[in-house]
Amino acid sequence: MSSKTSRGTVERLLPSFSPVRAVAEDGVPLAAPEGYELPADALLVDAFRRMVVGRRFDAQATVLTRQGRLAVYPSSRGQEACQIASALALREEDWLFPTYRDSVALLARGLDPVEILTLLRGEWHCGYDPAAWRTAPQCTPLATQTVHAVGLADALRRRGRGGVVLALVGDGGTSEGDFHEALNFAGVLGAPVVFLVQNNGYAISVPLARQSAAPALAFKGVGYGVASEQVDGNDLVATLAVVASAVRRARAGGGPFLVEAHTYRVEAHTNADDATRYRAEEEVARWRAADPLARLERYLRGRGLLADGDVAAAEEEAERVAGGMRERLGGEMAGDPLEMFRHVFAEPTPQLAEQQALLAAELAADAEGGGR
Amino acid sequence: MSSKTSRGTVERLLPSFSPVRAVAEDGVPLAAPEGYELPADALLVDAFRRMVVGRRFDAQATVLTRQGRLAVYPSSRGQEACQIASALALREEDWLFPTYRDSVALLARGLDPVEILTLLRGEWHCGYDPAAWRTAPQCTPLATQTVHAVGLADALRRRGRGGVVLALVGDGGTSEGDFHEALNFAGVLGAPVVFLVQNNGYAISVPLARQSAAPALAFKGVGYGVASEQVDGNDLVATLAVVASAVRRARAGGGPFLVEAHTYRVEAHTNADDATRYRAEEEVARWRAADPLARLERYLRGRGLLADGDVAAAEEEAERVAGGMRERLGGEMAGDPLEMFRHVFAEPTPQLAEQQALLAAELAADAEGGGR
Amino acid sequence: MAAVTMAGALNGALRDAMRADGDVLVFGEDVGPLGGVFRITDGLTAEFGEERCFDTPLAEAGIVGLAVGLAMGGFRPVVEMQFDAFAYPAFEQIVSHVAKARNRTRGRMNLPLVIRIPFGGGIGGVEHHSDSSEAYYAHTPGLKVVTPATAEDAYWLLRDAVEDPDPVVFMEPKRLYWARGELDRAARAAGPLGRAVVRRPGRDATVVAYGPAVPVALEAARAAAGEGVELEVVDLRSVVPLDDATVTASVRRTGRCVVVQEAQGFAGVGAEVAARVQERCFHSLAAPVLRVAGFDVPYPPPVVEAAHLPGVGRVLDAVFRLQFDDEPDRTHEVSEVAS
Amino acid sequence: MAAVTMAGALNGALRDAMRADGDVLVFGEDVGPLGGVFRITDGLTAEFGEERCFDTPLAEAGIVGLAVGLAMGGFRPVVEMQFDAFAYPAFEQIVSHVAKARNRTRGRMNLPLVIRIPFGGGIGGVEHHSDSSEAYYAHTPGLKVVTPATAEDAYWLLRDAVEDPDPVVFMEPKRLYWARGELDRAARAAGPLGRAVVRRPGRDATVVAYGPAVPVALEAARAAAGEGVELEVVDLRSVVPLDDATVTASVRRTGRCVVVQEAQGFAGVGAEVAARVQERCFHSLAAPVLRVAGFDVPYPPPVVEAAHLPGVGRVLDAVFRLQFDDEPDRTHEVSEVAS
Ligand SMILES: Cc1ncc(C[n+]2csc(CCOP(=O)(O)OP(=O)(O)O)c2C)c(N)n1
Ligand SMILES: Cc1ncc(C[n+]2csc(CCOP(=O)(O)OP(=O)(O)O)c2C)c(N)n1
Ligand SMILES: [Mg+2]
Ligand SMILES: [Mg+2]
Repeated sequence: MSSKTSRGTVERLLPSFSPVRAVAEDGVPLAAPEGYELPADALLVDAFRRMVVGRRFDAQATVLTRQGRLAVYPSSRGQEACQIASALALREEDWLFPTYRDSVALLARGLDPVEILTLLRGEWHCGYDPAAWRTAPQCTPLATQTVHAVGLADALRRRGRGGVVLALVGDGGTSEGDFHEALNFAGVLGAPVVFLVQNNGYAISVPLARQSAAPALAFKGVGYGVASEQVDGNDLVATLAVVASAVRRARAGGGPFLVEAHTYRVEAHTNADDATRYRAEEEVARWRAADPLARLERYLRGRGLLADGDVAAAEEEAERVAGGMRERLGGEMAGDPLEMFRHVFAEPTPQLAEQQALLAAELAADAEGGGR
Repeated sequence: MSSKTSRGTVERLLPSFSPVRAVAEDGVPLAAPEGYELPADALLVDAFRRMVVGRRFDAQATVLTRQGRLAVYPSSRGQEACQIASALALREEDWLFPTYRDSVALLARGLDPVEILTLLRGEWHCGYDPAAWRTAPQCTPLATQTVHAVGLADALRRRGRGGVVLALVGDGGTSEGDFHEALNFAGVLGAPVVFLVQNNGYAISVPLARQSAAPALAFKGVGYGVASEQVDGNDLVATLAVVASAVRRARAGGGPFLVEAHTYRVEAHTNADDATRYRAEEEVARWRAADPLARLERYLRGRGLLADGDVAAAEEEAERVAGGMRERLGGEMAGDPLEMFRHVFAEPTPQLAEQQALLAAELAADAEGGGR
Repeated sequence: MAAVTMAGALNGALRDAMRADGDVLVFGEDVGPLGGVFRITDGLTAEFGEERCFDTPLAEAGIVGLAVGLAMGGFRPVVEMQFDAFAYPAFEQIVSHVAKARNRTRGRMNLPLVIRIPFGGGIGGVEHHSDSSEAYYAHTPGLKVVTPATAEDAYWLLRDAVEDPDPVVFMEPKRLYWARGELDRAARAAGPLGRAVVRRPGRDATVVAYGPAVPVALEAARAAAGEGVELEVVDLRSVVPLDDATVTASVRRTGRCVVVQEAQGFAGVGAEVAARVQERCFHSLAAPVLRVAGFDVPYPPPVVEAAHLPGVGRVLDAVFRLQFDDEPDRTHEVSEVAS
Repeated sequence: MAAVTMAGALNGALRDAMRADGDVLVFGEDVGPLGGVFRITDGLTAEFGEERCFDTPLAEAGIVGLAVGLAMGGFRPVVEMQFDAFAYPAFEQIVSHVAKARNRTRGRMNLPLVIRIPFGGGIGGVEHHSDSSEAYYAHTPGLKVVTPATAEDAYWLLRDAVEDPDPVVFMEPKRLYWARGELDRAARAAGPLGRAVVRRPGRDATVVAYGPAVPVALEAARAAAGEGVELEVVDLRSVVPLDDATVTASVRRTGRCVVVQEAQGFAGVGAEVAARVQERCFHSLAAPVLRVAGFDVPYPPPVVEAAHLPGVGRVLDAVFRLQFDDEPDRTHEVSEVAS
């Protein structure tokens, strides 16, 4: 009574055995990866510009953290190919579910730098309007957002207007039960959702080998009937090709897809982390040399798609963005403590109204200098 | 910088595309499944006997439930091949982590029927001593026991005496996050643990197709670096061969293993369930015909390993067990309510001591007829 | 007006809510063709189709997470947790997301979803099938927590919950599923969400209860009346928001108060009510506010659950310890336990 | 005697516990080479090797479940949850297994394990990094719940917890990690688990606090002394078991009581303490037991957390509402809110 599994079905779900690549580390084009359409040249040039701006944004955010203007900042330096590909693979009407490390993807999606950094500055809210930007608040509890992404994908399917959801998650996040439940729900519902695992080698201090014994994380897809792929996440051309292809497939009703992008977190986990405690400088140096931005630049220059002027223009834009950040984020933060009560519920409960009154009285007394 | 996955590694982790079988549904021996050692004849005869006894136990428990002697009973009728294989694949020093549906496995492991049914009778404890029997309490919160199994397997590895853990879980249970975390921990720790998924087609009313879109549940293993196999779970010979092989492998240090056994829950989920609401009688009838017990009997008779006398002896033993159950479980249950407080902590807290005193006073008043 | 079971009232509320709003979706484990293990969703798939009432894979965090995503996408999910203890896998989703979504988006992203949780014991369930978990949710800022004690409240509270702009944890007292009561579906005034109700007036002491403890309180009141003591029974219905006004007004009138809950007592909802009552009514109180609660033990399965559940006797014992005869500061302790 | 930080004391306790018993294992996220994000496990892998202090995959249910299995196998696991809110994925494992194992095996299977949870705010953390979750655990029968307020208690409570035959949820007040205090590792008498301590004697009112609220209470006591009011400060240390005797004795003496906790107030530990105190000390009380707690809002990140955290001012305000001048039944309400 037990049925045979078709080998073909399984093979259609398994990823490639080598990560898909389109450009060698030195920027030389490789043979076009089978089954993938390479992104248009103009898009690649645009991606380059966004990578330059994104990197500058990232560096500026780190500096602002050191100056105490942000509470914390998790850098995505080295992961820009994934970040930019995430933004560029989507249409406006699609949704993005980012983690705390995906500020650069949000920037490339068009969000305002100050809004992006609101939460990391120490506000209690995410800064932007998720519905307006079709971008969920950056998510901290690991992998929890992957299930929301499936729900939203199912909502889009129900509305029937063809939207797709892209959920970002880290290598560490794949260990959480929620990641499993998300893939499983996606598979069963046939939801138009793409999961992009940015495997940057570490979950804070924990290296991938202690995170998973899988041949590669992309091999998790088959267990859910979710098609999968692995890609060189420092190769923007390949990453964008693979993610865009998965998005197109989902849009066409082909169901969910899992992409593992192999990349590296060049900086420490956050400004508060000391990465020297758990990894060797040589390892970091090797990955710095495999920089996705330099690689794309060499590739584009090699193909004659990028001139000095374009690079300079991109850098100029980057400086403008950084300048704006310094200006707008340089001051002290001010928050109205009474706002704490405003958005717990649509209407405050009697209990909250009472507590708000207590705080208001305290603040009034303080303002008069009459408080304790 | 990204590394190639070896095809060989992946293939070593993937299960067969067809469930392993050793005996056809009509009891005719099939070609010996490649890579597996068939169980010894004597063991198969013993398995038959235990299946007969197990089925009788199951039927008796169902009857006792109808008589109000058990609070609830989840029948494993039709799953006896899995149940018995689970018990026979293990040595005494190995551990078994069963679910609520695995009473027959516990019986085959040697536990006392009354102890096995203690929890299902409505006591607040599992009846037996887990350490003495190296059998965890039957677990209700789905898949939670799979992680415990990994922990205990790691404990056995640490003690270095070669024990193995077998964790049982249902098809529905594989959807829970804990199942994922268990497989992942097992893979990373290389723990000597075997997961046996009894895929009986349903999680209460929910059919497998709504549970998972995987080609087969066994395909989940590769995503954790856990070797896997699928087997015809109504074929005792094949199931025992596969589970025993996984156990041997784990004992030898080969690490965790995932087995999916395709079987069927012939009865309703529990006595409280009405299976006609969600499945057709024809489907059930088809599976009744694929009965694992009849299949093994035909196989053993065909090979001249079983005579009428053996069957009669097994049935006699089964009746003795059932008679004992009727006798020992037929009465009203009596419980000392004050025991409620005894095992919350090693020593009662002052709060519990107070509450116990309150209840004791109430009971004393009631006994005097003086209570309200 | 018709007499219906609470289960029937809940089923009717879901049906009417789904008829009223095409964006209301019902999903969870076994809620489709089976109609739920308690049959609360019976017939919904048949009437509304699999798109609107459907079975999910068996994973509670996934179910609640899916609801979050669907609510973000404009739907109004009503999910069922099969039993109280089986909502725990979803705890992170509930506490870190469901409860916080509105706040962390400055009100831009509300999650109008309902999490239905059958709770409590008294039905002879084996372990893990009788937990009272309302305090976990009530202690979590951002969640509304309600529980009906009558068929009528079951209907209107659930309608209120589905229409509420905020997430509501809807606790259904299992042992009252089959209790019958009147229900008038035409009679919606201001809904019960956020409003306690005086179920029985009385002048001598106030008994505050909710969910499965309400019928116990009422029975105790009837028994007390026989002994000449008139108890006023307040049914909270809504734990969050809590209707302080009704409770406080009653206790200031009666001067005495007992709080009854089925859940284990330590740091439960009854502790909150007791703390609030003495904060607000201290000088009206002739005796301490006493609590009658489940013991602080894992919920005991059938053979001893009757001894665990706060029953009429235990409520009356508390009532008669309310110092109608005055014995300072020995009111509570049955035996003083030294540490 | 040496002055150490609480973090150092905790590290020392783990080290000494591991030296004392080879079956003590420490694991969790980043507890190995990194030494934990708060460095509480610093150097343990170096001293005891990867077999005894190790990093796990990133999955909290898995971590707690692994601990359950290892404890069943005879080990004494001490696991770290990286932050309070990140223990929620393990909630089912904690409530349905850790808390119940002894009971559901009639005492045959005990789980001597410790779940360490850094909790509370005041460190400028972004969302999900400052929750106070002790009430969830304290409300769960079968769990011991403790929290130190000094380096010395941190050391001895953790040693107690590791040696305890029952599971202990060990709540570490993050904002006190770097506070220094004396520690005498030779001075173990009866351990602090289960025993409250009077941190400062006083005759006018009792302030009950625990964990991060203790230094606030002590500072308030110093300030009140300046105004001629002598506060007695009781540090619970152990929430479960709770030391009723010490609290009750103090309140019966002072006749007034304020309970301070950082956690949101609704159905929290403070509610339990307040309810118990008025149950036990009603006729000794000159005023209601007041509570000072965090507001019932999701913990607010840095920019407004100071306004949320119960500080000295708020404690003193409560103290001076204790009717030293008597104003019946308006003690609590700042404004009466009608429903
Ligand atoms: C449920 C949960 N557990 C723990 C944490 C604490 N934490 C924050 S980031 C992190 C590592 C995440 O690693 P990975 O998923 O690989 O993402 P990366 O930071 O490398 O981008 C941890 C453990 C958390 N945020 N959520
Ligand atoms: C965490 C959790 N959620 C829900 C349940 C309720 N429940 C009990 S059995 C069951 C179905 C389990 O199906 P499966 O894992 O296939 O095992 P089977 O009953 O078929 O043996 C459900 C939903 C539970 N016990 N635990
Ligand atoms: Mg990572
Ligand atoms: Mg099943």
